[in-house]
Amino acid sequence: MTVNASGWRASAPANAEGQAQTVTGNRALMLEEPLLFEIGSVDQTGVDFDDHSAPTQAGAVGAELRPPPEHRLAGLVRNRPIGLAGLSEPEAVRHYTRLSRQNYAIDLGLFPLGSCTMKHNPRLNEKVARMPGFADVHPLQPQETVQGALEVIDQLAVWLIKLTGMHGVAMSPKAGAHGELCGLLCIRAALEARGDKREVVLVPESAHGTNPATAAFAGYRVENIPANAAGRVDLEALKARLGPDVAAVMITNPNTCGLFEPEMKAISDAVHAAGGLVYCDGANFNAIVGKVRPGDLGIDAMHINLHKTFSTPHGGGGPGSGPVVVSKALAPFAPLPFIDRRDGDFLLVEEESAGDHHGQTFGRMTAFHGQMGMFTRALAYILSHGADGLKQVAEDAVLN
Amino acid sequence: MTVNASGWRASAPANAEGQAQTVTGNRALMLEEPLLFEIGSVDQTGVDFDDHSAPTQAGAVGAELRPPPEHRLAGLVRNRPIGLAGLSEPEAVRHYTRLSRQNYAIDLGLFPLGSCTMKHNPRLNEKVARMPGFADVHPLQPQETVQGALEVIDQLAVWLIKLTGMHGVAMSPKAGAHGELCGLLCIRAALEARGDKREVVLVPESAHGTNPATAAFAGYRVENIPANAAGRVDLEALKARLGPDVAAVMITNPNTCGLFEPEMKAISDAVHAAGGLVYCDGANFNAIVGKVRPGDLGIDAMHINLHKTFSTPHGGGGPGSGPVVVSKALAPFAPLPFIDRRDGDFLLVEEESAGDHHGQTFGRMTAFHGQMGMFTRALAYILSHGADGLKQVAEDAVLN
Amino acid sequence: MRYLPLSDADRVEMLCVVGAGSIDELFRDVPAEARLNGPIHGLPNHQSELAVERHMARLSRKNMVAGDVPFFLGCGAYRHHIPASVDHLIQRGEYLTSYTPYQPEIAQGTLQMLFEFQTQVARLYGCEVANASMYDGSTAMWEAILMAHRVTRRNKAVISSGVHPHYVSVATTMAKFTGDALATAQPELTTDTDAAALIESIDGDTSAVVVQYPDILGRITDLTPIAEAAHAAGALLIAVVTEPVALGLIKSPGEMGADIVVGEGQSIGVGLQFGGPYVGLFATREKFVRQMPGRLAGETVDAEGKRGFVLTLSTREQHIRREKATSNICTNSGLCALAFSIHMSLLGEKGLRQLASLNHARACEAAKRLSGIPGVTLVNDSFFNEFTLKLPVEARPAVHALVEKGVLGGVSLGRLYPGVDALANGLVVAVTETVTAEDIAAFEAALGEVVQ
Amino acid sequence: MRYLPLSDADRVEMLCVVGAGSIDELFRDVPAEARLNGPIHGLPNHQSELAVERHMARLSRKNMVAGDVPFFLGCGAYRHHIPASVDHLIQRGEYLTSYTPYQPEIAQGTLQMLFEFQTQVARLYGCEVANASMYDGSTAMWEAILMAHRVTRRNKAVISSGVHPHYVSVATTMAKFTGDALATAQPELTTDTDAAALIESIDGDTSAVVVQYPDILGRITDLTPIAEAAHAAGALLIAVVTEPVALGLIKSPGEMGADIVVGEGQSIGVGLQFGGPYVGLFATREKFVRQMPGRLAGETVDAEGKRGFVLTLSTREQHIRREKATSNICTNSGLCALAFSIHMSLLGEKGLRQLASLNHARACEAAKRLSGIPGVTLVNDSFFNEFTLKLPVEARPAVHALVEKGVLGGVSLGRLYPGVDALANGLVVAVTETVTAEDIAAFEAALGEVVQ
Ligand SMILES: Cc1ncc(COP(=O)(O)O)c(C=O)c1O
Ligand SMILES: Cc1ncc(COP(=O)(O)O)c(C=O)c1O
Repeated sequence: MTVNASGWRASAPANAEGQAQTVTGNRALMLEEPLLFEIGSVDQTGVDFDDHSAPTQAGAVGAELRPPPEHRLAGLVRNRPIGLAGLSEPEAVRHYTRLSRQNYAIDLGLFPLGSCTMKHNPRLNEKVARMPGFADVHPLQPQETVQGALEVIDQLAVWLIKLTGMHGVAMSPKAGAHGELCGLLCIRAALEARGDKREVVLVPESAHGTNPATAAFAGYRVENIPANAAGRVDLEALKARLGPDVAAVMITNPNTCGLFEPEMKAISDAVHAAGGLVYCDGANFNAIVGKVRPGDLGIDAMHINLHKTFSTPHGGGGPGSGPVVVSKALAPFAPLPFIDRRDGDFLLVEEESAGDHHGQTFGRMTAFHGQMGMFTRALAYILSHGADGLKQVAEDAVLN
Repeated sequence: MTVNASGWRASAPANAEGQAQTVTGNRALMLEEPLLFEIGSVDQTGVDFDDHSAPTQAGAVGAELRPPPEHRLAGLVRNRPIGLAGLSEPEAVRHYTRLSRQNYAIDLGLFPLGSCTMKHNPRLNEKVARMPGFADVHPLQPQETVQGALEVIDQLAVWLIKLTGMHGVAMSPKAGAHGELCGLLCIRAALEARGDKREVVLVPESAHGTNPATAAFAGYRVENIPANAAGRVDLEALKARLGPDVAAVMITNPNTCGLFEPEMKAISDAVHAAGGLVYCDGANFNAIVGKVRPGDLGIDAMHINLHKTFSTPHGGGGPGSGPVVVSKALAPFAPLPFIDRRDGDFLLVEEESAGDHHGQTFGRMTAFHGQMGMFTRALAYILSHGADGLKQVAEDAVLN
Repeated sequence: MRYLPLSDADRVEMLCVVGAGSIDELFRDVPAEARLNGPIHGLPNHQSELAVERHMARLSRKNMVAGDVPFFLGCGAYRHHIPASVDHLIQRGEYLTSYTPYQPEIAQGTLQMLFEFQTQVARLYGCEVANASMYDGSTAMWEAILMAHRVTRRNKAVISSGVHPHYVSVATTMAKFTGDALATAQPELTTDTDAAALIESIDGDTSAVVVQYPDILGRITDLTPIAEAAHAAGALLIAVVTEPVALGLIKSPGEMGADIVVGEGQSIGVGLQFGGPYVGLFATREKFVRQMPGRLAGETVDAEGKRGFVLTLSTREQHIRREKATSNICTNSGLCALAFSIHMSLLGEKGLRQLASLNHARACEAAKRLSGIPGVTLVNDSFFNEFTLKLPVEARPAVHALVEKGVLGGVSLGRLYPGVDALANGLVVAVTETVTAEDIAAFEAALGEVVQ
Repeated sequence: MRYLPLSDADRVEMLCVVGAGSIDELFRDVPAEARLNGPIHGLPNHQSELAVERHMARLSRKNMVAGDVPFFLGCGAYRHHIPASVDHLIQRGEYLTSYTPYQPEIAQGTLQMLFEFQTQVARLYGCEVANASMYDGSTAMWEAILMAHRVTRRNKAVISSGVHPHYVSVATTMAKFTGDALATAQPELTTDTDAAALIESIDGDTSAVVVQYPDILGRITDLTPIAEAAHAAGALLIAVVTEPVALGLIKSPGEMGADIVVGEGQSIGVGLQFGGPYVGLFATREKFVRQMPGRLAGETVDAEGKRGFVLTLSTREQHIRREKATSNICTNSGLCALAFSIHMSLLGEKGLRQLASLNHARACEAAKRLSGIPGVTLVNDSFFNEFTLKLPVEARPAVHALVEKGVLGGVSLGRLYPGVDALANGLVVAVTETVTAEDIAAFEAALGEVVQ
């Protein structure tokens, strides 16, 4: 088996490590579709530009399809071929329609993997996300021109806070793993603010790979949390391990099998007693919405995968969105930007010094304000279900 | 083989005539999908209504989901079960997504049947047709509120007239066959207006079934046009048959094989000399757009299938749209409604007496003003291609 | 030219293959004098997608959008909320860009969908069989009259004054050419429909009685006595339904004895679109199926015992029977039928009944409020989601005055029946689930000012 | 509850099967004191689709839509025309609702698409390998700095003052925790970039030099000398591209010697969406591929000799390597990568070059017009579709004044660098193919008034 990661006809040799990969199971769904680069050509295009020499109605400003003779490109005009194949529109529609048919998807049936958290993606969400006031708004528009967008973020934030019983929420993380990072950085900032340099994060062996990877990304050393015979956290062993070097414990609750950690509150109490903080991986929050509030269990930070719990589409691997709810202790350290209200207006606070509530923010995690396109979808879903419906979803998830 | 036309589990017996039908060819594409009535139930629904007793933000006016106690239904409340199966939204999305995968379509590849006239359906058209100013406008709105819609019809009409070199166009016919009917009724009205009661329409044997069926629908007797050895119209034989009883001759040009009728002009002249009129089936107009104008060939009426020539989607059998271009002789007889301009405004003329140009209109063919949803698509397509592009389409069609 | 897969190089190559020197050689069948040389005067060349989108958006913005204002128009086209999933699903390329299902092995999706659609229509209408759709309600009605002609071998139909005047126009236009005799009349602004007069007018030459239910003024009448009278005279009862949602709340015409039920399906799944494309519904008794126009999808079992679907009884159709076909219809409203069917599956019986109840409740509320305006009276005793008001002034100018106040306030009978003085003050008002309490209040206020 | 396939009857049946008396028994692991009894205060119950759509539409209308006004914002997010077919195709359920392609046999569509996407990115950037996407340009840049740290085993990166300040913020935030040392600076309103100073600052401890191309002010600088200086010191050159369309007209960073090229892909196929989701692009040299973060789709041949695609080199990733992974990223920007890839296929090399030329021509036109306003000067000597003006007044209030005149007139450096007086009068203006001559004229007129 050869693996060629860089692209079509690159001269990369057979890749030794790639050989470890095998193509599993049956290929019944496979109808071979040629590669884009085999169908298309550099001379073909599916996009027209207005090249009429006379100005068109659309306001073309002249013959501008050749690099303008008096350009201002610092002498760096790209002359060598780029090698990008083009398709006419019908060819493109066919290529991507045919390719799509080699995927299995929720729209075709239940999912063999991750089915507990993969849910139907309502089409209303798609419609809402495409409303021009959400889809065609620039992140740096003056704030008076984006009050509706800020209100969406605020409304969603209120729901997330109330459903979790937490104190605040950071909306900018771009996916679950990014949310974990956000939570751990809040924890680290809070500990450092009190002059407490702890170095270890405890993670159960059964945790999703992002948990230990994130802890390392945040500059922590990772240690396993012992498990008991039932596969749950061994509270006594945990207590024995806790100490002044443990910054945080990461618990997935409900865990990947959908089971609730019955001793959660006792775990939190023990961690807090030892001066640490509790991070909860909320990827499976969907199974307890409306039934239990993490805020009642002593949790300090938890990310919520909007693409799992609140029905934004998985898209074959993203985009996601991972808002992080935080306890009162962590709220001042939450990242920039965040939303405040002032005199009835919504205010996007982007500067470190500004804002009353997050004076000690650990900083910025992403260029802009998070996954707006996911917020509109999640809010539409949450409003559709309402508090009663979300609880029903949790009950149905547990039933299944 | 049993055929059950009325629906699922109706007790209709095996249908003798149905047995003539066979399912042709391979069924490789078939993955069985249960019937809607096998998946759904009368208690399930995929639509929620606002039934909160407190008025909602959406302005619900109270608990109104049971037939209101003091209703005004003339005592005719429907009590017996209707038998309509319902699906939740995820079930519906799955059912119709799975079903769709049992179709072949242009988006998947070239079409084995009708490929000469089946063309790519640009997605811009779909976007344009859904602009709220086109999609969400009622046909009986006051005319000052629909000037843009009338302008679309007018702009498309101008293109069709110029591309065909004809005098006028009737926009309301709903498909090709409806357009044929429109054309024949114009012809009949024109003949009757001069007191000429002709009874026969000549149709070649090779014509599409709608041609003779329409002639009969319009109250005519149908006779075949003789063909010569090459399968084209035998001009001499035709001349011999022409006479005072022949109202019209229907010619498909280009014909179903895409071939142009070389003697078209001579045919028209002969028919006119005998006092008849010439109907052209323009289903394959797409192959000569920009190369030949039917108006230069003596044609009196021709329908244009927007769903063939101008890229509106075929949709598995409709909806179509069949505007009919007419000669100067027929224009006064074209159907209601039609569009006039007055003082820079567009005017939809709906009344028989009104309007300067169509004083002798034969009447109304459909409840409203034609297939607006197809007009927007066709206009977007025509503007995208422009005169140069449409000519290129014709050339490419002939090349293929 | 983004829609054309051929490049210039491809074209040259293909010309070589067919042995032609230039593209014009391929048009050699076209006599030189008929050929266009050079561009057609006054037609612009191709434009970018961006430019076309801008152009169309500019035209679109010149229209007043129903959803942007308090909106009360009906009379054959109704504004209902369509679930977003409907439009999503009908845009799947496999539906949108598939051809007429003449080859069942590559069209099972469309055929099964049509089969399900037919079943839904038949059940909604209380009939035994339904076809795969007609152009719209008005052409369906004319086809029903022709079918009654074939079934009864009589050519005199009686059309109720309560039938939509545009539907009547279509029928009278067509009847001029087929020689059918139609008895028609104009409605009166009374509580009662013309049921009694209709029954009166049936005789031994009558092919069919045609009744709209609810009628153009929104009135609801029991069809049973009309059906009995028609049947007693050997005639058929044709019922016309322009608002299918009504049948979630009131008895179906089939239950009351209608022989053919036709109508407009637009309310379910299909947007207003300035009048089209819509979807004509057509259902009848099984015994008349061979006289039915249009396509019919049927269930079948193939040689291997697997269920499948085909177009059936095609010997009624033009592509087989040519001038002897039951109709000339070919392309119908396939994709709109799909939209109807998806929306109807989402509703299901439960949802349809709820939707109908909600419509009626809103309409009752609106009727009460609007008829409370001094000088305005409610014509109807019975109605579903549409009723007629008699204004103290002419309704046609009132409608324009309402537009000035930002309200699309119904359809004036002056527009539907131009020149008929007795109807000039009538305003037909439709109230669906999309109408809010605020909309009703705004309409009430505006109308109050306009009729002062 | 329209999204729930279970009916109440189903639920009772399922409870019986699992042998539970009530649903709460299934939550028995949850201690009683942690259970919520009763509804959460202040949260409304479910609503109809119609009500939710209305609610969201009302919020949407509170925003000023870029397409409705003359619009000139850039700085990391650009408004380009996206062909309608892109959005149509990414909404196919098979893409939209498919899971992470861990099971290649049911995800060949996604995997082949990612493979094609990677190839496009690699060629656009002039690199050998690209990954399957990152969250956005800013996180991609930080990942590149970390990767340079791993490759060079050094932890001192030098970031050009021309890098987007939000990208720099992300890096400085993260570096606080990882202990990386970042040298940063603020830009100056000069014709020249800081290339010379950067080269100066490289030393034997430098892991990477990070340069944006074109930079935050729109200036274009030759990367070759910087690459040479970095390589001479054993450091890597990381190039950051926020506007990929530029690479249709100017040399790729890879051609000029960049070792890692990262950037934002939003311009191609992805709408503005108030900042997200976007798509981070990441490409590098083949020899560094094992240090690359994120997913990688690779071509393979199965046992039967058929071509197929798989996620490859997963041993870099968190789900295999856990805390030793090259990154914690899991879910990335799959669907945005698809949109990028479809748009890029529609453009092809020809279309991309045309698009880039059109952007540059429009920007040249706008720069000429705007810098003709008295008191306004053009900072740039070189630019692609974005340039910086120096106004005679503070730019931040000027931008608000422009809004009053219905113009979204660029991004003020006052917003990007609050409190930095030397930059307060800077206004960054982006001009794409969506800007018309009328837009430029309107901006010119409005700005003229504002700076008076
Ligand atoms: C339990 C758990 N934690 C964390 C994650 C990471 O979330 P994301 O993929 O959105 O980064 C996932 C999802 O893959 C998960 O299942
Ligand atoms: C040659 C010809 N004439 C007429 C028609 C009828 O057009 P329509 O199906 O739109 O009624 C068709 C299409 O089926 C056709 O191919």
